[in-house]
Amino acid sequence: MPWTTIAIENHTRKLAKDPGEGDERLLTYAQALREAQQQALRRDRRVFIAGEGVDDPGGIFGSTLGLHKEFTGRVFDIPLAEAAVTGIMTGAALAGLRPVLAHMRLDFTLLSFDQILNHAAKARYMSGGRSRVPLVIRALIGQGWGSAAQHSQSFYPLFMHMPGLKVALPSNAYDAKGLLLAAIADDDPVMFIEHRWLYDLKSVVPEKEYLIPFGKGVVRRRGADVTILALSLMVPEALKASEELLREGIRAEVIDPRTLVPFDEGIVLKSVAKTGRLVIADSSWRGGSAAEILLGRLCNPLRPLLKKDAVCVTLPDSPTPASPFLEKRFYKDSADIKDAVRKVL
Amino acid sequence: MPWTTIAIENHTRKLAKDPGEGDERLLTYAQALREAQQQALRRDRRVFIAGEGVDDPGGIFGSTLGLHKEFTGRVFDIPLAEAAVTGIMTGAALAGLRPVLAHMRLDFTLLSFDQILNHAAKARYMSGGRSRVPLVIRALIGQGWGSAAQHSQSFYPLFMHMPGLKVALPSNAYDAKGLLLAAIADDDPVMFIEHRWLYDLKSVVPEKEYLIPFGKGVVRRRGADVTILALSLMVPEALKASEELLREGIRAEVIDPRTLVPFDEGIVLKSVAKTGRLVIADSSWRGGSAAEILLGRLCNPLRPLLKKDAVCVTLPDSPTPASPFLEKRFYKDSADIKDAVRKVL
Amino acid sequence: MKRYPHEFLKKLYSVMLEIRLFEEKIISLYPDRQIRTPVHLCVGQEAIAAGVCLWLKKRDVLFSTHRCHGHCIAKGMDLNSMMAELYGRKTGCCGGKGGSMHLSDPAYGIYSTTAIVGGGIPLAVGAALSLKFQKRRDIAVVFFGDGAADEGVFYESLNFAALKKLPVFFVCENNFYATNSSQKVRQPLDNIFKKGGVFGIPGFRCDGNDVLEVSRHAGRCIDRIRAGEGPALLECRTYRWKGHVGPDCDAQKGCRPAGEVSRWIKRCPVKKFESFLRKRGVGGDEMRRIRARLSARIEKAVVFAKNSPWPQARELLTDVTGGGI
Amino acid sequence: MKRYPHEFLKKLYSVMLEIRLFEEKIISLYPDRQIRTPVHLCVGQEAIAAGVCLWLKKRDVLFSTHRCHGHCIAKGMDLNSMMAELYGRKTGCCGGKGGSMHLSDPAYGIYSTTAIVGGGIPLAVGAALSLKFQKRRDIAVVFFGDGAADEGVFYESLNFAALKKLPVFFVCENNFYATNSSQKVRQPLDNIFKKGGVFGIPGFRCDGNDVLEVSRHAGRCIDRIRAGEGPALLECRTYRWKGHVGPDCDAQKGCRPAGEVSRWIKRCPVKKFESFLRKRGVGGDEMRRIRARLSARIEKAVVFAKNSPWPQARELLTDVTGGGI
Ligand SMILES: Cc1ncc(C[n+]2csc(CCOP(=O)(O)OP(=O)(O)O)c2C)c(N)n1
Ligand SMILES: Cc1ncc(C[n+]2csc(CCOP(=O)(O)OP(=O)(O)O)c2C)c(N)n1
Ligand SMILES: [Mg+2]
Ligand SMILES: [Mg+2]
Repeated sequence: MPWTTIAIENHTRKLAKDPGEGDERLLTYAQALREAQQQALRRDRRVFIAGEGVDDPGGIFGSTLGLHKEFTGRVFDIPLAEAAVTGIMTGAALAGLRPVLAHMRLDFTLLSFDQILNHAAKARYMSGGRSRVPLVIRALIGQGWGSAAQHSQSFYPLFMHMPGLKVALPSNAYDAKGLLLAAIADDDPVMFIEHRWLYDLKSVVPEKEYLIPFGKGVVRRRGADVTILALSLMVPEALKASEELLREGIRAEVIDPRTLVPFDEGIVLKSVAKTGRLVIADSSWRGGSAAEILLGRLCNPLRPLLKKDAVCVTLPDSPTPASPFLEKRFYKDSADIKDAVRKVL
Repeated sequence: MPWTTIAIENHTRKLAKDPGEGDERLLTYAQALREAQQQALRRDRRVFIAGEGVDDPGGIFGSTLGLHKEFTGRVFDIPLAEAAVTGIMTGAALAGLRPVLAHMRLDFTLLSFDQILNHAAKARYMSGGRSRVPLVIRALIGQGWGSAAQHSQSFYPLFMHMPGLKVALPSNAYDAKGLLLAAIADDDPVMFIEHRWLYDLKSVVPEKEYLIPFGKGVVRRRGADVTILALSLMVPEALKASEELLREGIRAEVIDPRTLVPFDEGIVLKSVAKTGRLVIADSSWRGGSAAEILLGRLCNPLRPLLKKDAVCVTLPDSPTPASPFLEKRFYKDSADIKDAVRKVL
Repeated sequence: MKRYPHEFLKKLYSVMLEIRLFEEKIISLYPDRQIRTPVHLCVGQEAIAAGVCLWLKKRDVLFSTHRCHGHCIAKGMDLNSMMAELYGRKTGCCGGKGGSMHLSDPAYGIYSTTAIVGGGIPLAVGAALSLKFQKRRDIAVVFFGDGAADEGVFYESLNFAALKKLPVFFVCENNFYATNSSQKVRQPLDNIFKKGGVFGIPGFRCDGNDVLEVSRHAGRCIDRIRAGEGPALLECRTYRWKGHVGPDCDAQKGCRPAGEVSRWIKRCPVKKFESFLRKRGVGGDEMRRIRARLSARIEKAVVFAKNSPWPQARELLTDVTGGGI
Repeated sequence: MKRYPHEFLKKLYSVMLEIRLFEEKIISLYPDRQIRTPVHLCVGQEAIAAGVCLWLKKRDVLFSTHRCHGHCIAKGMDLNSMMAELYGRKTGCCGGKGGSMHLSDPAYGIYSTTAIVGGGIPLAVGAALSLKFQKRRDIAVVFFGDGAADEGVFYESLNFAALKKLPVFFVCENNFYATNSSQKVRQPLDNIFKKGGVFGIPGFRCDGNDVLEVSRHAGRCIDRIRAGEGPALLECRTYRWKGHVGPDCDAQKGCRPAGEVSRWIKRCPVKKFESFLRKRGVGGDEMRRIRARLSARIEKAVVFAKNSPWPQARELLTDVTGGGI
């Protein structure tokens, strides 16, 4: 298999090392995604990329820019038919290819939930393990500038209730590359959920190919006073918060699980065993949020560890409003995380 | 409005009174659903029922049987086009009607998630409250006899992450009628989730119309030793378990929240304050289950109340297998609930 | 030479121009960064909204898309409340919650405007079901782009509407692009107007930049629909002058073949109709008066919007649900 | 009078009869309650699977539906593993996890069988994309019912297949019902074979109870597709003798007009072909020999299934995912 020669990232080596440190090569999240796809396309003839706008002058906000020129016929635009196209990619995966399907907004994946949950996620099981769906569905979360209710949803918790599906949530350029390569190398369908506001953020990204294993979180910053479990865009917000808190003498430990399915429970428990305090920063709606799900899952092992009630920072239970005035109140950021930290101390 | 004259059930009066007791009229769950729809159709000209098979000799397992004869043109079959049909019902609701859309299986609603979450659930908010979607989507959970992966899903937790949507989960005939009438009377979209295995169970059902308010749970059986929070089919299983436990001297309190959105947190906390023990019996997949979500939500208030770790009885994280041998191991019942109770004692 | 009543022509002109001026006002204001919502402008496509909505009454129902400004204006919506919505204000038609892509006003039969491509089509069919159910003689109209003809709900909706003979008018604004994807890379044949044929829905095609042609076709279709003969489909061929979203043209970024935009600008629906009007004796003065009146009204809407209050913070959480029984 | 090779005719007959006997065996065994999976039998529809799959090679890809037994048999799948799957055994083609609605075997190009109406159609288009991508000369075939022609993915898939000129063959088994819903209450026109026309896909209609007619049409379509000329659509008109699900006929419950079933039983595809064969000199003895051979094979499959072990308990949780890198 063309994938077995890539090194799997040495998990422990990266601990406590912020992406962005060091004097190595810096790439944006968008560039890192692009590089991952370019390398996958080079490495494996079975890989192709389909999606509305993948070959246009925008190139999905730069993340597929120009790839159609290097890989003729393997990076192509599609009709606006999310349901069938997801089925088509699933069928192509069943019959031996490794498709990457890109959506400009996570919101549009709702049209394809039947193909995702009834088909892609179940085909392996229903066939008794004889068939596989090595499909990656990339989808961006939008935010701000009045994107409003249908262009800014971050309902990734829904994908946590779909056995057979894996879910990645890269929070920086380094992870974007390593997780995307791992997702493409994986034999199972992966929801790969990106955040538009991370696209321009840079971190150190090695040029070589590397795979970040699913289900292994990372400690982004070490600290002994409080654990912040942060997801997606909330990771940089949590890092910002923790820097500011440090000035107040509060040492926060920031944990990024990197994938939601599978989820690294151990890394959270280990941290809380030390800090005794937990904040979960998650930009999904409160009801049924990833925060609620994970807190429910960890509730029992956390009980003896927590010195104070855990606090969740999430979006309120409303569709996204358009007005900038309301939008500002809808979204959460480092200030909210700091408030939450103060509450748990 | 034609609905204001119906009595809202006196919540407290029903406490601790099992449906099924007394010498009043007994109906099956299917008959109760049918009666609710019949009364709604009589009461309100705006109500109509659409769904694959609503007017056939099966009548959705009896729940709509023959209604098309009494209400010509108001109970009708539809094309197999779940996405558009849900949109059509939403459009009809926006323009003044009160549709009830019936699905034989919850699994098929996945084809309409775009219309449910992007459209029906958001229309009120996006219009600044000027438009309404009084739509009820009935959907059955199937189980057993090798129904397998695509005809037995119970992914109701997904609907707990859709602001704008309400979710009812009736566990007996009495509730089926009162909740369905309340759902039809409601100005918001309601996912009304039924379980096929409840269809033939009987309980006392008053002939008169009555509305069960959303967000008010009920204590199905009183007990001081352990709280069992049970959902849908798990309610009768929990009642069975608690009867058997009583013989061992264990007095379980069984709580049925009746609706998942809104959810009655108070009734659970009040009970656990007394018992100090909690079992959640929920027939959705473990990862992202209603059990995990609710435990996460209640984690903090529960901490001082619980004497022992809570235990969740859920389905394992796999698609439903077809083989009867595997199916038996996949599903949970009163025996599993009893085991869970013993663990928390 | 067909005779048109003077008032008829002036009405058409006025609506079309109102849309143009409204969009141009947005273009001039957008750099101020006070309209903070993604605007999908319909400059170049105004004749369709004008030519179709001419035949609609206030009680008729209309569904639109992300590119909805023109349809809302043509249906008669209040400019003040539209502009205030773009500014995110309390006085906006959606109380500031909807923004540019979701302009709506139930008082004008615009219940909900969706930005999910194709999403409005079944909604319109459902509204038509409601109208028929209530034995009203009103109709539902839905505007959608060529992109929506890729989506399965379009076909499902055509099937249902034909099956139930519903009073719904499908109007496709084919501007040959969905974002930057040309129709050619999404559809094997260029024949959207025929897509209803296999369901028994009559289909027509017209020059969407010729307001008279649009209105002629739309008028005939709508008469048919009001008479209870079931749905009809009209494909109007047109072109969008601006980028998919935002006030700028995107052609120089390579999104569209060089020269295509300028070729279509030469076929400006407003200019084209103006020269027709001149031939029919509507004088330049009269046109200038109409323009001045519209400009003033739009200016007033901007002032209204800017002077309007923000929503209250607590409104973030209102209108999610209605509380229930 | 067209001449057919003797072997060709016997092959067709044998496959059709094998399907019939397989389904009849299930009918006789079902009351034992050991086949605990919902069976959607294709009795009465066998000619379609036989006539189409005659032209397929093992490497060709096939997608089916909840009513999949016939397609799997015609594609050559192993009867033992099919029967064992119905019995929920470890030796079943899906290890007991799939059951009757999801029979599949990648070795025969049947990767995944879905019971979601219409769901297999895009999967087949995707497989065809893969075949074209890999420059294989194989094709993908998808069987679906009239019900699937209600679904939007059908149209989206036709559009995509035509756009990319993919080697995919759409075969509709129109039995005029989806569960108990007649085609008439779901579709305004009875013209499924024409639905691809607006995408440029040639469509044909044939008597699905005449195996020679099916094979003639299918052969032509498949030749065309293999030659790289893009997709084709064939509507085969047929009828299901049994209820939507289960071994009984449901007509007496009022699901279908009185007399309709018996009228179609008179048009039995197997009997019809038998009398044709007799005229072509295939003797009664030869047919009886074929029948006996098939019956024995099916009997053997039942014994195999019943003697097969259950899956192991731990297998409940295997094959959910593959573990990953
Ligand atoms: C289901 C869905 N897919 C993708 C998008 C992203 N998107 C927004 S507008 C648009 C183009 C729509 O094209 P068309 O329907 O032709 O309308 P136009 O913008 O040309 O007026 C796309 C792809 C969306 N909003 N909804
Ligand atoms: C999307 C979806 N909707 C509804 C169902 C329930 N269902 C199972 S089979 C069937 C009928 C399908 O009819 P058709 O496609 O004509 O196939 P047939 O059963 O006649 O062979 C229905 C409605 C389903 N499985 N999937
Ligand atoms: Mg367009
Ligand atoms: Mg059928």
